[in-house]
Amino acid sequence: MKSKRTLLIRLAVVLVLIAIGAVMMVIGRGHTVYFDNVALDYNGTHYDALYKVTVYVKDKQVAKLYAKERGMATWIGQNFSMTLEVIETKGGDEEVHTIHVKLPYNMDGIVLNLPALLQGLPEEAYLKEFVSNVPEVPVEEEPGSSDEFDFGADF
Amino acid sequence: MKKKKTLRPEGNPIVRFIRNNTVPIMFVLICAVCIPLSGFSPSYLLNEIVTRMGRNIFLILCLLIPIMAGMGLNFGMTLGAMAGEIALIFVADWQIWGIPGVILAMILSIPFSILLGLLCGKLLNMSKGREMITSYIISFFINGLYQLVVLYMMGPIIPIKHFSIKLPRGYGIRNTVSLLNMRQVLDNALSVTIAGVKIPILTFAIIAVLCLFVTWFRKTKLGQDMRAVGQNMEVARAAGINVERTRLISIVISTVIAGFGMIIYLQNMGNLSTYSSHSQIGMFCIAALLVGGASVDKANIGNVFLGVILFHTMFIVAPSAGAKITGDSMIGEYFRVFISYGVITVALVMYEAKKRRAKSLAGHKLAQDQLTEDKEAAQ
Amino acid sequence: MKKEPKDNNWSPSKLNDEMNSVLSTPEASPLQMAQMSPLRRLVASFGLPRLIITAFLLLMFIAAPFTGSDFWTQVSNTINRFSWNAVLVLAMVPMIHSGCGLNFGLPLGIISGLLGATMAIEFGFTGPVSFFMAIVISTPIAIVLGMGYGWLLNKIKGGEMMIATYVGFSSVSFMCMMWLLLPYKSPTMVWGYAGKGLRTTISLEGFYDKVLANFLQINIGTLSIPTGTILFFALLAFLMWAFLHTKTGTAMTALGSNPAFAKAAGINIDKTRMLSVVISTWLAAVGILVYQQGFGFIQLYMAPFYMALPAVSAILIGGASVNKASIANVVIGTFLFQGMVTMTPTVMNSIIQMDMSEVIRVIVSQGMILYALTRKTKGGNN
Amino acid sequence: MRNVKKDFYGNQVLSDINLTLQAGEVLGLCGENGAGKSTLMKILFGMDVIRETGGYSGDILFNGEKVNFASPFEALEAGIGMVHQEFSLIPGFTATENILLNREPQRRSVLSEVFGSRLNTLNYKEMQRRSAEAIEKLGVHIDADMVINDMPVGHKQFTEIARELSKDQLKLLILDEPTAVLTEKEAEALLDSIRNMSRRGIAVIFITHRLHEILSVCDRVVVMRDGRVVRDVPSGETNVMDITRWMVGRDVDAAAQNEARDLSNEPTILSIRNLWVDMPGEIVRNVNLDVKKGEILGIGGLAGQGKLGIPNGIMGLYEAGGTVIFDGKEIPLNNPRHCLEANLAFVSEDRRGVGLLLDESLEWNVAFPAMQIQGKCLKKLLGGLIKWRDEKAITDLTNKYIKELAIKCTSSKQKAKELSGGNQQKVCLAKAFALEPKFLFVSEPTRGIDVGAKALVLEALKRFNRENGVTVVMISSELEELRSICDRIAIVSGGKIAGILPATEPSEKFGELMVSGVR
Repeated sequence: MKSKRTLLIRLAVVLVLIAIGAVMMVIGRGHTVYFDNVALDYNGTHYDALYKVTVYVKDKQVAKLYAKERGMATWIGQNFSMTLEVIETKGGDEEVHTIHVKLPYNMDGIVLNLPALLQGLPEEAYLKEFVSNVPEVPVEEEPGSSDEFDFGADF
Repeated sequence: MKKKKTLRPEGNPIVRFIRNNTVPIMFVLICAVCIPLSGFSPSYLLNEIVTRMGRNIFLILCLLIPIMAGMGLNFGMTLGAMAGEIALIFVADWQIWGIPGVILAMILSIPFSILLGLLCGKLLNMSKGREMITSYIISFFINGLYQLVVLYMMGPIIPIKHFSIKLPRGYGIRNTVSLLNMRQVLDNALSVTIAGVKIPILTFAIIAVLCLFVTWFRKTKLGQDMRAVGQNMEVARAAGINVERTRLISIVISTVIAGFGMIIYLQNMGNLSTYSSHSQIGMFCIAALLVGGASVDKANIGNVFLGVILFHTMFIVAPSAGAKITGDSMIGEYFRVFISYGVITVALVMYEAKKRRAKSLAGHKLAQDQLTEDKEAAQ
Repeated sequence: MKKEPKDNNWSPSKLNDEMNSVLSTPEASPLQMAQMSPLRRLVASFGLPRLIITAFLLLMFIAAPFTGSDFWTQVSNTINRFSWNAVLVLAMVPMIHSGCGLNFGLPLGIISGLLGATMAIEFGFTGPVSFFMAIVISTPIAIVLGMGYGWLLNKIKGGEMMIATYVGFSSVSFMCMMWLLLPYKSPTMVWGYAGKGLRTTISLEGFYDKVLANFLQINIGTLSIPTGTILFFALLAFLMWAFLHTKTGTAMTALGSNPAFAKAAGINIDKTRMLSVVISTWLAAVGILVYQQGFGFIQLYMAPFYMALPAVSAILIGGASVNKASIANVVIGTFLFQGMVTMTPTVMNSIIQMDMSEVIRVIVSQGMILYALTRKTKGGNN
Repeated sequence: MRNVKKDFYGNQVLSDINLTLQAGEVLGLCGENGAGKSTLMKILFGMDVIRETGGYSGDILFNGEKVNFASPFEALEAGIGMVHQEFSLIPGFTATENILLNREPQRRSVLSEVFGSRLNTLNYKEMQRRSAEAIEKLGVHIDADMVINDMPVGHKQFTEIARELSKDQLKLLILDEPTAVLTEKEAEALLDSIRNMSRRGIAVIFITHRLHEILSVCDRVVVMRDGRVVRDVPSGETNVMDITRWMVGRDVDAAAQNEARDLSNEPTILSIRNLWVDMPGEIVRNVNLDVKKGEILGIGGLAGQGKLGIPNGIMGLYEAGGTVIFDGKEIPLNNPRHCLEANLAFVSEDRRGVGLLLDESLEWNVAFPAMQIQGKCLKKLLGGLIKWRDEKAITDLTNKYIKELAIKCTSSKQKAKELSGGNQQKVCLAKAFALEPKFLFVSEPTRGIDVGAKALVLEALKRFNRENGVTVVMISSELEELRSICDRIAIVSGGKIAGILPATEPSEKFGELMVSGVR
């Protein structure tokens, strides 16, 4: 009694679900983005740090960086955008830049170098993966408490 | 929808009202005593109850369908909870955050829930008449398998990348998987705060959708078949309804809903204690449902809402009320667990006793017929 | 006269009896048994899962020496754990016999044992006397709790197992409150700082720790056999075997096998079921005391919460069904179950470096109960 | 139906049945229980119980072509509806929902596209219309929205019939004793609805014991006895007396001629005053009966009229009320122990369910009651404190009865379930004899056992009565057997004693009593 039509529709629904899943995989991918206001040498030219940069992500102020400082923000999705209020040198006037960066899918933490970005240098200059150098403290708790009755589970 | 006319059996209504819902009345009394004692401010209490309603109602609703199909209280809902957890582990591993993460987890939990639901349904069909104890043991059995997979297979066999999830020894998942980047994401989406009480509109909307589905489901052919099978399997089979398949589908639906419910619950909690959060879920949900006045063979949406409110108020106020009375806060903790188990025991005993009482009524009627007959003969 | 749809008792069917007996043939009726090849007959009578577990255990025993763990210590560990749990598993027999099904309400008996033990220590008995006094004190408690529990089970014939589980759970959680409130003073048991309420684990040093195990203990090389505990279990098993041979014992077996037959033969069904529940509760009380003397500590609060399941799966592994159990089932079942529990960690670790013993134990024990529950039971109710 | 035959392992249940039925004709089918009526209907309806027990020979033609229904659903498709004796209704559903069970009109819903037709929503308005139409066809007013639980018994019956009528393709309706539950007024209403059914061209097979109903509504009457059609005659040419004679009258075979003794002057050993028993399907209402010492009293009557209720009620197996005085002492009811201690014994009709411990050895089955009630085969240990099972005594007792009743078994240790029906019945007898009772209730001793074993069982009963002077009350639906062994026979009908006659009376007399008070 299963007519071909219902089978077809069922297939279509499954495909739709998988498609939604895939889309969610893409737009849901979360990254932690770090931005360094630090001097940089690239292809022989030297770019020094900016005097002061205030960073707005989704028009919420996230960080105010002086030279050699690092800010951080979390971002869901691949195309990251932020606005920077940059004061190049002490006493200089403020310029506003909105920057769009394509975040690589498989990197959890991403470090952006602000001066390189402002100069419009290629990606390999302003972007590198964040490697957590903090040693992972192996906290050894006994995994898998199968039968114990966990009291504290506030419900 | 036509109104179902039912003759009220005799006996004055108040006594029958009390006899039918002794459990909810008992709870109202307990709460009435404990709330003033606990000294919580009303707004704190309201806030707590609303958040707990948001995270538990979806889970408790999954119990309605198996009750409708005559399978009793489905202790096997922990299977759905586990399916939800496995989906969340993958989503956390792939670092998918926010609402997309929740949606992906729900989609991902469907295949696991269906698989576990089929297994549980098959086993319950093999142990007709003892569904509840069997579903209870199945939840332990699958818990063993779940641990086998999560504690040993994840890592070497099933690729898990993210360091924050994997145990340092290379295989198995940590005891707690943080879902911080997903925490309260559904609740905060369209949340409105009235007089200090945060009301998660989106979550309640999702719950409303499920309530609609359940009421609508009762009116479908499958819903009607389930009600028929629930009341009398032999007659349903004689009418040509495929009894085994109907019961199986009711368990699968319940497990899938339990999977979604668990994801909503964990999203609200913000972290996933991999090995223990699902073990008590079944018991607390069933206790809440029974507190709402449901019984082993009859439950509706009203019972769910009333049950959540009453049960959780008791759950919040008991520890501090206990501390006030006896000076030891542990008493309150034990008290609320005792009440939850006590409620289920009372409900189960009343259900079985009621089943036996119906049988003895016929005898009395016969005796009365006899008396009337003798009187007529005597005139 | 038209009647309600056919309920469980037999109604005069128009087709004759001959036809009914044909339809309800037992699982492997004797005629089928005869045609099967000897091996198949062994499997059918021994039960497939029990065969798998025995093979699994034998494999472990063979593998033990290669994994560097001394064979004899493994054997003595198994025997030791066997002696701890045997009486708890024996406690399952009376209720299965009388048709009340698997006693998931074991914690109720365990609680009366704990009360007896704590009171014995409170009254200052020490050494072997405290073990004896613990049994004496817990007996009246076990009888009273058993009667209440039996009365409740008689009210709900047919739905026993589910309600037994929750009676067990609610009584355990109730006792958690009581452990804090009951006026215990003895320093060894009470919390250090608060001076009130009992500690979660109480050491039995100076009390009845190993009192049975050391009695006539046999030590050959690394093999040590706690003969005292085994003799104690043998005594209780003998008493149970003897009871089943008395008049009331026979009545109980008949009740379990066919309640309608027993009722027609004039057996007072409720009284016999009540008796079986009281015996089972009393045996559970003694069983927990035997367990504690082997283990060395009294575990209070939530410890008895999950104690029913291992005992249930042990007797089922031994070959018992939901309405038939014998002393042999107890011995075989406990030995297989405890053997598996002791062997898997050591052997597993050395072979695949992963301690999966806990998980394997859960899967096998729950799987066993599931296997029993999904069998079609003949005669006695579920 | 052309020369249909059916047998169950040697018992010839139906032999050479020839039956024809025109569209719109109403056929009355009657006969004693065990005459094969229900088996014939189950064959027509394609019930799987027939296939499981070896199928049937001969062929059935349904409007012209030969059919062999593998299952009731095929019969339903072909247009045959059947209303069974037991209710098959969902208690919590309304009449409408029951009438259209599993045939509800549906509307497609968005989800049903995806998950298949089972998620269509029910079209309640259409259901209302269809059930109203079916009820109107029935001609009797029942409230379509009322839940079955709250309905009077008669309405439940009408709901079942309405359910069959709601199947448009219905051509033949089989009604199995439909009027048993109805009041006079309701029965009359049912007969009217049968008449307008036949006017609409639906053939009806009407099985009942109420002969006056057959005469008033049926066109033709078929009487069956011992699996054979004895009479097939238009209803106009016959009357109640003829039908009962055909139904019950057998050429009395001389061999079974018994010396029915007249024991009216013996003292009454057991007197029963306004006894009621709530046994499902065998309700007993207000029975008064006196049994003479040393006699063999037979209790006959049609199935479901309450004859089985009497012994089960007195022995306390089912809830009962009233006064029972045995040997001058009153026995409290609802407690089997008192009866057994006053040494009454009872051989139950439900051999496998109540009579035997199937998984235990013969020894247990025979010795158990004697051990429990009279403390036989028990050794006293420690001065009587412990009563120990004396295995040797049990084996001797069992072997004694194995020899006495010639029970075919390998040994006294053999499990009861491995014995044949006849031998199992002998074990039940042995169990009762072991109690050495003064009074013995025997219920349906010869049901379901082969002819050879029947004679042996009856012989054993008679010998037990004659030699040990034990009063025996035998309950059986086989009138011939009662007449061959009993001194007096009481007929139960409609839960009451319709009359008591000496066994030598002609069977028609008993037949009359049987159908007199049929409820």
